[in-house]
Amino acid sequence: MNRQGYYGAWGGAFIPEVLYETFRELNIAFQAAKADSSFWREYIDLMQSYSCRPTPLTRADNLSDHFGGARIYIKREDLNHTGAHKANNVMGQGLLVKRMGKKRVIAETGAGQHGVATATMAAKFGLECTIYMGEEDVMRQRPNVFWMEKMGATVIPVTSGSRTLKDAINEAFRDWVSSMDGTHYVMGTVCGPHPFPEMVAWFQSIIGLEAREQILAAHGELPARVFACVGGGSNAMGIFQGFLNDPSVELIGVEAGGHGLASGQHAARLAGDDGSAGVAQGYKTMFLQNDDGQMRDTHSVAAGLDYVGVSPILTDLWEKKRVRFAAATDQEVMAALELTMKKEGIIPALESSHGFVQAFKEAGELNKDQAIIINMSGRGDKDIFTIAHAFNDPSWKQFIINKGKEYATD
Amino acid sequence: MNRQGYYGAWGGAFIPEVLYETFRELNIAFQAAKADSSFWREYIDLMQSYSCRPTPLTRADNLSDHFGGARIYIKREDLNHTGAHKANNVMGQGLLVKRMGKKRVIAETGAGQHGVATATMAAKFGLECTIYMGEEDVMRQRPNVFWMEKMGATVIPVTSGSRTLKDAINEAFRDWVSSMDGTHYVMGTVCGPHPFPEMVAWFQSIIGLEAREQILAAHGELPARVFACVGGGSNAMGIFQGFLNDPSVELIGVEAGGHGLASGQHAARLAGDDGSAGVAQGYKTMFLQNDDGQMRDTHSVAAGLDYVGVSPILTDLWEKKRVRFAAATDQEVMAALELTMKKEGIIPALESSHGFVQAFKEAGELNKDQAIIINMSGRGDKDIFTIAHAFNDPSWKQFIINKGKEYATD
Amino acid sequence: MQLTEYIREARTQKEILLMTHLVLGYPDFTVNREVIWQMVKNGVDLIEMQIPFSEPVADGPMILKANQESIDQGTTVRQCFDFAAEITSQHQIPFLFMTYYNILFKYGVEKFLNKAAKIGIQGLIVPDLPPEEGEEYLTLCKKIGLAPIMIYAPTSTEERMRQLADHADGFIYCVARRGVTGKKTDFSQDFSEYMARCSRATDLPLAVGFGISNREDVRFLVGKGDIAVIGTRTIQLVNERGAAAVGPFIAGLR
Amino acid sequence: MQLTEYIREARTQKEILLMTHLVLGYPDFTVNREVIWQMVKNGVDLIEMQIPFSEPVADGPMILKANQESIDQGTTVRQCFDFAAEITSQHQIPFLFMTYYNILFKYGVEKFLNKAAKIGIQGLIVPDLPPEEGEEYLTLCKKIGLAPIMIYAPTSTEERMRQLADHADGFIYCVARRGVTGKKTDFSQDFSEYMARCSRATDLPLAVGFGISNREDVRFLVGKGDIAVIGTRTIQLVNERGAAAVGPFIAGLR
Ligand SMILES: Cc1ncc(COP(=O)(O)O)c(C=O)c1O
Ligand SMILES: Cc1ncc(COP(=O)(O)O)c(C=O)c1O
Repeated sequence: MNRQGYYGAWGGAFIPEVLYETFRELNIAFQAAKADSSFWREYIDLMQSYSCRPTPLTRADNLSDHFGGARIYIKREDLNHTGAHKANNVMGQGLLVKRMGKKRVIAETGAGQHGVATATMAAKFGLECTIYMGEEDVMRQRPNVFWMEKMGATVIPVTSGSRTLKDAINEAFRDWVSSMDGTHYVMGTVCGPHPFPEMVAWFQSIIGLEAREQILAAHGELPARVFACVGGGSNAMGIFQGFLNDPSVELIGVEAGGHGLASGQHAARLAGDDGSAGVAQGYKTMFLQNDDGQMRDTHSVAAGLDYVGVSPILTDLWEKKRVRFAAATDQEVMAALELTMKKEGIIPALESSHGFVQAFKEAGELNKDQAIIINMSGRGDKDIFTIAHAFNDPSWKQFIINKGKEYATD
Repeated sequence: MNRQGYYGAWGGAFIPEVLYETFRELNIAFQAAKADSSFWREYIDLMQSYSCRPTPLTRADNLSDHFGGARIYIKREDLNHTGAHKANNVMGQGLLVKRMGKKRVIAETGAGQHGVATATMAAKFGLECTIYMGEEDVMRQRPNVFWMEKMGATVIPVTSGSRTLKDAINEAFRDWVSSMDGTHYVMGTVCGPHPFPEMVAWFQSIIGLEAREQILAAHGELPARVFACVGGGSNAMGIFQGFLNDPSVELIGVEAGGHGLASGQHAARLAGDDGSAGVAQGYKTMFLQNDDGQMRDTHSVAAGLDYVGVSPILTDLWEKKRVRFAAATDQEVMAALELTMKKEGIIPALESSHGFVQAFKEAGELNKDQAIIINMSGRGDKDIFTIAHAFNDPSWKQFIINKGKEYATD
Repeated sequence: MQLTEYIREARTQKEILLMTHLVLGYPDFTVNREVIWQMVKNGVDLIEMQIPFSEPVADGPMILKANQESIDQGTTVRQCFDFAAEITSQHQIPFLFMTYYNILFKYGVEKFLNKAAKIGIQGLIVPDLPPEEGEEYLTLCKKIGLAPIMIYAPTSTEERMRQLADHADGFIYCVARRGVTGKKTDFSQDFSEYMARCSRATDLPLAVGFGISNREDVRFLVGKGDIAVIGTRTIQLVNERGAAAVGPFIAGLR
Repeated sequence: MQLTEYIREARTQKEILLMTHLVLGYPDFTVNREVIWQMVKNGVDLIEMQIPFSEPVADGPMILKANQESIDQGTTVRQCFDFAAEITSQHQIPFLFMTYYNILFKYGVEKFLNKAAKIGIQGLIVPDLPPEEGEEYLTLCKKIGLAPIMIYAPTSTEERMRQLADHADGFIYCVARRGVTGKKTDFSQDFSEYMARCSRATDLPLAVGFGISNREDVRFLVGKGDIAVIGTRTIQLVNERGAAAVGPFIAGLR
């Protein structure tokens, strides 16, 4: 960081004046927590006793043999409480909220994972909780909405804009500018105004710390490559931080290729040429926007990757060529997901499956003495509606039709 | 055990002659594995690297404060890969299958959890897999069926009898009597003919081994009581084994009270007076049966508890008054589930919620220096269809109606 | 002993005996009565009457369904006894009970066996009760004079067969193949070896069951076993063409 | 400097000035033109024209919707410049651009500001650009002679206000309350203290915005601020009763 909250040319804090004080206090509280080693210990304790950390590093022999190249290891963030890496960040911010004495949290959510994680944290810490979620996502992720509500959160469908993640973020900010005194905004990914990228990256670094130790124990040396899907970039930053200082480890971020980069219907900000520098949602990064600076609609089969911006930290690492970027199409994602289920009995989230796609493409380039790690950010059973739909499963459809009829005649 | 496979008067191996050799070989293979300490080490390694063991013991302060009595601890079997304790048993049997050199597994499943776990294990170990599941359960647990199929298993709906768990067990036996040479039957709970109860109890003992160590570390002394739901009894036996030799620790098994013991629509074999001694599905235990010995229909909101029999080991412990039994009604279960979600951000499976009900009833009787443990056998998000239905959630229903219409017009 | 002698005696007259099977109360007792009458009249030598059980693990789909429908219609163990008493008093051939152990266990094994003997039943087939679990049952059978029919399977070793023979009486029921009732058996070379093994292991007469459904099957068994067991086939026949079809079918088997 | 003087000058004539707001291209440029004409004719002293942005975080539902519909209809930054050029040439009061930083950033900050100055825009309000992030912008504004309007909020400390004042020109936009545009403000005791704090922190004129919607609100501000800002209310009015309703409304405010 050269300037406060900057990573190379990226980041910053483009916030309305009304939040100036709030951010000042948040920065102070966060830096104090970061400097206080007991805070990190408390965080680790919490993650060990409430979630399931350290999450395992699973050696995927069947997949490795299938591709006949590198030994494939999978970092199992799916085994976290609530089913994804989102828990790491949220529980950490929860501890910070406790320190700051605030009584309410708000959050945006796309796939619903961050919303579920935040509602969970709020229940655990006894906080009031409001979740903003694009109306389209409310519809495609109804099960998550149900759980959030059951855990006591209020879910507000956002009807503005493209009714997806970015609009939920805007709406959460709109809440925050009136409620900041008693409310903390739990940003769900390693984006947004400083100090959020730094904060989220810090909490997520637990993934990389564990993974580095685990791969050394299991494989005896560092991995050749580490793959992670990139929505906002938090799971990727989480695992990459374990290897940033190891130049031999190649780091690969995989974005949503949607219907293909050429189609324009994707969410690849760094892979491909469609992204350009911009400032929105409080920070500077590469966005998918038109020539006027209006944000474009994005597309991905994975709601959690369907986002116009990307972590400023990753943009910096991309610019510095420390992290390479690739994109996986919806179709490739379904194939990788299916193969992983069949070969390993593991169901990656649609988001996570993006990382698997690229790893599968590259595994064969390496030899058996080399290891690669795929960060499995979450589990796919939360995506049953999307996955069963994408596979066009006839029994599933019939099941839903029957249930629907049953309810319609109630 | 006085006689081979007996626990007091209970257990045994009431098997057709055609399976005699198969069971003889299984007994030998199992006893050899049990005697070989490297086998258990391999099992532990597998559970640590593929599942998430040791699973945490979570201190539930909000619930404890709410009831104002004992400190409540929750053993988090929900954080296992595939979302329930079933993984412990299945992965253990998977290793045994590898040892025996068989290439195919079959299993029965009720809630679908054991089916998913078995399909998962089969994918991981490269085995062919057939799952028998009562037609009624296929209908109420469609998401689980979807995942089993996606992991490469064949799911066969069983249309005989009450079309639930017991019929699936019968059907799996029917498969086994023709296929035993290359096929292992992965019994899902601590029931069935010897050596299954012993085998499943052994693999599940990992829960209790961990829990004992964890509660001593966290609480400084043994718990006053340990609660677990009881379907077949595997999760209960799993945790109870950690404390069987500690007379100060009271062990409480909670069965499905369904619509109330008086209604006759329940699955309480040991709590209440409806159970009687019998022999079916290969073993002797307390069954819900009529005066002629015909098995009765059972009922529970939790498919995994909806079973006529119960572990012979538990029946023995019940008879010896080492384990106390209680029943929780469907209604009590929904209330306990809701409270747990709101207070702790934790979603127990409907099965597991039975244990919570009884713990909540008793927590207030104890004082703050005492600890109790609830075994949370699985996570509830797998039960979204049942839970959302039971809560009569209008948005959920609308969501399903809309999806159904969408599919109907495809 | 009585039963074994009956079989040996009958075998002096016939190359092979026939044993048939039916599920009591299915489709109902009236049809059972008619079917038995047809069977006896057409030369069946022994009949096993299955008391329905809700969990018939060793049975295939057809007999499973018969068990369940019978129970669903309200068939009780008591009705089965009453019916059996009537039948044994009307027909002179030996009748056996086939059922699962829980039916005996719940009734009280001793009470059940005494009752069965009293109404003229000569033996029992209990497919889920291996001798290891059947000490009480075996002792009582011996005491009461009922034949506890033991089962051989193709998976049984010769050693195991000898062990089973020690507990057996009446005859041995040799299951012709793996699997449950109701599927066709492939009478191959393996089968002949299996039957030879059975013969070596016991002096008792051998019945062969599972998948025998026509004259060829029966003929094939001549010289290998003493009794051909017709199970699922007659149930199917009654379902499809009524009780009256049973007589001609039986008559054509031998 | 130019703008500040205009305001001071106007204030010698009027107890309080009026600044209005509209979103360019919403509902369309023709209506914008008519609305501005109505505003100017009825005595509005300054007008802020918002160039729509897809992510207007500081705006409430009404203006958010206006931004989006304008963009959906194809409004471009270029059209906004063209329209603004036409308007500034036809009306003599000062016009400001209000927009979010990305619009400038993507256009090129220098190019944007030069263009704005060239077509007669006098200042800019960029709510998501605090001075810490706006070094280039602030330097260029000064160089080009555009007023970078700074914003005070009720949460700003007096120290922070002084800091902001150091970068400001034209006037200070005092946000009357927390939250986004379009909600009613409660002008309580706190508010008066807030305004007093604002006055102490800067010598620049003070505009007060957020939630001012009628004559009472405007009257209340007399003596506390220099400019009352009417935002959402006129958009709502145009939506409900058309552009022609704007004139009488404005006329009645003072
Ligand atoms: C399982 C999972 N993986 C990945 C993501 C993408 O977020 P990030 O790039 O911040 O890890 C999400 C977001 O919801 C998610 O739910
Ligand atoms: C989550 C869960 N808990 C409990 C049970 C009941 O089984 P057992 O009593 O063997 O633990 C099941 C069975 O499917 C289950 O899925």
